[in-house]
Amino acid sequence: MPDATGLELIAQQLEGSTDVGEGAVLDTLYFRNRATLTVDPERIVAVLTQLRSLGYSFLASVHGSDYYPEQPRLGVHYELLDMKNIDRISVRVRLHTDAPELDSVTPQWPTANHPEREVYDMFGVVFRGHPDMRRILMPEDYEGHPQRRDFPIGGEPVLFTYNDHNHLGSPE
Amino acid sequence: MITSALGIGATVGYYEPWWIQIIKAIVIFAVALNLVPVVLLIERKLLGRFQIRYGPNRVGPYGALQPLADILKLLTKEQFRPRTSVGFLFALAPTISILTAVAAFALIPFGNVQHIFGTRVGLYGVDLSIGPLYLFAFGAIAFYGIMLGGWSSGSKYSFLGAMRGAAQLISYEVSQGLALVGVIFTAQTLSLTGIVRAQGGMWYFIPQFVGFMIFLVASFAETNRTPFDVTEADAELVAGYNTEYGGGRFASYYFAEYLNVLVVSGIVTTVFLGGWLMPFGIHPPGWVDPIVVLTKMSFIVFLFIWIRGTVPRLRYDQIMTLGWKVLLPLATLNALVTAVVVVVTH
Amino acid sequence: MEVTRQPLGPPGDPSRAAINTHTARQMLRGGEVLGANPGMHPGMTDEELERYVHERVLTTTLDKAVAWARSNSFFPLTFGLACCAMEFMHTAAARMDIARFGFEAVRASPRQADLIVLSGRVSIKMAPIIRRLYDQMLEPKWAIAMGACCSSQGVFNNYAIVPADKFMPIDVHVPGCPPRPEALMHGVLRLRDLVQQREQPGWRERYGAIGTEEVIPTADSGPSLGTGHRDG
Amino acid sequence: MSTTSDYRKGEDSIELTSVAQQLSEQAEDWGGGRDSQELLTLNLGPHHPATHGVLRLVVTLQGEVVREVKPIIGYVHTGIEKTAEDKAYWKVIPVVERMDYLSYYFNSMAYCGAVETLLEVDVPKRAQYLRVIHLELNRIASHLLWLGTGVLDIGAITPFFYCLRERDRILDLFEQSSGQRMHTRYFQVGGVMEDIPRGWEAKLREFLKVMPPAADQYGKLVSANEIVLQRLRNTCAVDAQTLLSLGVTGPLLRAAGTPWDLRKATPYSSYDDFDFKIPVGTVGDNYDRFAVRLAEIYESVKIIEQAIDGLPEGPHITTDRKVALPPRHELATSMEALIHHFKLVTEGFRVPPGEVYFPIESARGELGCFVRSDGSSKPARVHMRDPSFVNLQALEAMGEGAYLADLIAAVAMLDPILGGIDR
Amino acid sequence: MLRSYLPAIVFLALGGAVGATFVVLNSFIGPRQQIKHKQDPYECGLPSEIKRGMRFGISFYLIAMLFLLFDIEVIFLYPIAVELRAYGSYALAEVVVFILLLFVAFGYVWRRGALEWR
Repeated sequence: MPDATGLELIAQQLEGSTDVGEGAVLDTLYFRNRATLTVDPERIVAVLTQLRSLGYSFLASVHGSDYYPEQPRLGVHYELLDMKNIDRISVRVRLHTDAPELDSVTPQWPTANHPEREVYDMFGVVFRGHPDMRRILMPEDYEGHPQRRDFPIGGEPVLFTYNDHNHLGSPE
Repeated sequence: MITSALGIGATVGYYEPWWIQIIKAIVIFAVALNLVPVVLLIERKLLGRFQIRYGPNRVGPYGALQPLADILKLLTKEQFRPRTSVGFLFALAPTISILTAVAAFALIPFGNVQHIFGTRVGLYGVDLSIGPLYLFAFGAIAFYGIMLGGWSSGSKYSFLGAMRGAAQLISYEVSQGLALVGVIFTAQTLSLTGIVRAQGGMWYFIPQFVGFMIFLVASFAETNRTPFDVTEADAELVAGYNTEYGGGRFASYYFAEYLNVLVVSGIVTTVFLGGWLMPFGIHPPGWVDPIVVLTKMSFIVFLFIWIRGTVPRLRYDQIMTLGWKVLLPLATLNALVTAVVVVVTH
Repeated sequence: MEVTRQPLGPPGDPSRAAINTHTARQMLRGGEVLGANPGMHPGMTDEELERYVHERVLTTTLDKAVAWARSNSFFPLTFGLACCAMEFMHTAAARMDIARFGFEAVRASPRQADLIVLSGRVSIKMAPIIRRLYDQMLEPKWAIAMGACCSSQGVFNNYAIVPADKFMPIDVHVPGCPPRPEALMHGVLRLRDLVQQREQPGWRERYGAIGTEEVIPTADSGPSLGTGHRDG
Repeated sequence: MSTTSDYRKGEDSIELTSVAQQLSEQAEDWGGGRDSQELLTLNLGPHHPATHGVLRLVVTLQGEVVREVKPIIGYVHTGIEKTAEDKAYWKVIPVVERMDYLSYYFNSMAYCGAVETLLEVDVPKRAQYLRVIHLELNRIASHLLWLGTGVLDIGAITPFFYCLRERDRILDLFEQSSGQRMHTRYFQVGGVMEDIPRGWEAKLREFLKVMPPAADQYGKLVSANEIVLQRLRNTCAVDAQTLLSLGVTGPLLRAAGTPWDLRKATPYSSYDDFDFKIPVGTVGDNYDRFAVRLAEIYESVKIIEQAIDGLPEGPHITTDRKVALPPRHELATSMEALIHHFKLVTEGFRVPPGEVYFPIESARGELGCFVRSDGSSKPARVHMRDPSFVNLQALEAMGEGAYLADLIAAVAMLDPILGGIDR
Repeated sequence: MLRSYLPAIVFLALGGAVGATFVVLNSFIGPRQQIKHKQDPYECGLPSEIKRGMRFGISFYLIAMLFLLFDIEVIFLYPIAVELRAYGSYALAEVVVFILLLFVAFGYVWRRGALEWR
């Protein structure tokens, strides 16, 4: 893991590079040995590409999160891994729930294909430039994005309902 | 007994009175009908043993009624055909399968000609002067059972299974036929009883070992047994050509498969393992002959089950390559070498 | 203890079974019906006798044979959903060896299978597919809901999971998360008893809950075997 | 949705045609030319004997050759991550265990590790060793089932039963130590639920004696078989670079020659105390995948032997009473223990706010658990980066241009667990 | 002579009877149930878009042609095989020439890649 100082250095390096540009890194966070960069959603591809050139070439995971009372509500996390120096860094973007859109990193990292679809399915974040932006886990015609915190957990009362009208007192 | 009295070609034109022919046909057919459940049960028991478990042992004594329960259940299931099927062919195909298997069973000689009811009775369904050709003719028709069944089901898995089955069956039939040429060169007859008698000196599986192996391998392919069971490879094609078959029609495919195994074991016994002849020149009384034949057949059946419990299945292209690039040239060469040897030593 | 006698019901009454058997035997032998007391033992008319014999010979014997065959050779569908599928495999494996009872011929095609074991959780995406598979199985067919998830949703009572009872009839529920192989085996054997209509005093009788059984309507589905129907 | 007819409606709305149309349009592009055959779009799954659950593969076949394969998933989506948000931290453990239902110890390890990192709880050494023992037993159990079903998929029926024989022994060990065969809930935040019972160690040692010869037996049954070699060698090979870009980890990546293993790279739970090797393959074909996993069984046995030999004395769970339940006997004597117990059982412990991603090496690759806490006693987000989910994307690279039968073998050697994929 | 085929005919009749019984018996003693989706062809639990009738691939006809070629070889060899001893080296020479010719064709087919199964 980069330590707290290393994280700041990486942030400076990112800001300094021409591809990413000034103001891309919104926040750095070092918590429990985990380095997190919060970056501008518009420049996520540039940031990840830059980090890849710094050695963080393996995209381990892409997942979403809903920071419900806070704003912006939605977050997308990219877990990067440097297999040579055995180092991890986490990149996070925050998005508002009204029309959340983000550039897809699938063209650069083919591994992001399914995880991005999952984030879309569960949180409704649309990834621009994704080759196949469809629901992945829920049925195609499902409405809503279940992992958002304002989505009810659902569930049904437990019944053995096959012929409940016979003896459970329901109409018919 | 009579064996020595009759020359090799003497029985070819010989036939019994018509009523004996009908009676013996019915008797042999009844035997075949009863052997199938026995083989079914033996397979499940043996597979259980190979797989460190018991196999069926609760339905009836020692699980003996298990095949009966299976067949009765299948016959009392719902009649069904899918919407996309071709109804007539869908019903015809299993009938063809079972028909050809039964017809081929007629060829297996279970013993020498015996004196029963004061007349001479051959312990076989038919003894034809063109025995192997009859066998291959029905083998070729059996191909329709699989191909039509799979094609007329109107399901993709069935269709793929049918295509594989069709290609595989006709490919291996050639090798099967060529493997027998060597035997016929040596025996100089196409009558199966004649071939058995010609093995008085030595069973053909020693001089014709190559032919024996080719025939055995090709027979595995012809009966769609492991490792050649790509037509119903359940890992790929769900159930292959009989995916859409249920109930009695499925039972008839099932039945035909095991009957085919019996037929093939019978033919191998007859052609390569000396039929009803005992080794070391033992000449038992005539009524022992069928027992000898059945014992030898059970060895081959055991081999079938053993291999099913042991090896995985081949890939389609590997099967075709084996058939055309290995077995076919080998069988032809075997025939050629046998011909040369036969003529030179004559 | 005082013995009270009460008149028996008409000849159709199941409580008269022993009397009917005796009467019918006597009549078939051509003998006099013993003790033909109109109040106590109403005799049988010819039609009743005929029906009795018919039921005995055709319905009972044939049905019993068929039920025996069906219940002893379930071909389960190769079908695994989630965790329970592992225990389903263990049921077929060496230690439990469900093949002893003749249930080992696991068929991949629903046309050849008699029994679908819903081994695991059923998602809303999978439910229509399972229903279609169940529809595509040939009559008579049975279903076992294995595990908590597809019986009652278990711990996953949420937006994604439906209990199996909501979309298809289930014959036997096997509880557990996942159920042990023994439990599944017990479930299959209970299903066998159901098919053979071999009544066993279950918890319903013990707890006086008769009348809450699942009764599957047998409109035109042929012999109503394996429905678990009971006259009580 | 409550009645059958509603589900019926859902059934008719399944979009099959879109994929089929899409593929058939592409099919026309391939048309023409001497070798052109009719293309057949085939659904393997959701109900298919060889897809290890309810994976659906839309395969376009040209004769016997796979031209395109598209995995479609979600048929066993359980909403586990959503359910986890609804439960107290320590009640989440049994829920996440049911994700990848073959490697349940790994799931709970990843989750407990993440929560422990958030809480900054120290796990006692004995608990760490016990965890390692159970993790490696679970790895063996998982590989055994993979071996059995994988070989079943290429047509050998017998090894399946042999593998389950040994797997039953492992499940017996689990049952003895925790009371359940599967989903044992043995790992707790801060340690393990109970110390191992008396006699367990002897039973484990007996198993460790049995396992290597049994693995030899599988090796002989399978890899000494010419047909298996013909079926597996040089089929569906994918090189390491492609696999890395697809995010593939675990035995699949190691089979392609990259010795990446988190147990060595970032040791957790005292894995650095043990001496073991990472088996790697060379070309990354199906045979290498098979051989790597078989070799891992031996390595796991070695790790377990070292762990049981060096099992330190001490508590089996952290003594931090804010996190772990007090021992039973204290409840009768200590008021404080009673209060802790009451608080833990009713509300659970509170976790400082923050995010953490805790990766471990599961039987299939990197299993990462992302936990976000908002300071309450329920996690705000639990996400599992499941190796099967990511590895499945490599199937397209493996399957295209292969035979249908090889595709099935590739799925088997990929070893996807649908519970982990769909969660 | 033809009377020796009588048992074969009996066998065919019996086999046909058994086969027909198996095929039609379900209609009489099986239960009946008509569900819309039951009649669909099985497609792993999904609705199927199959139209009636599928065509065999072209490679299948190739196999059929090869089969004809070599099955004829078998048919020609059998009569010679029976009488090989009687005709001696003359028949042997014929057999050798015949098989060699076939091998030439076989080699040609192999070289042209007709035996590569895709």
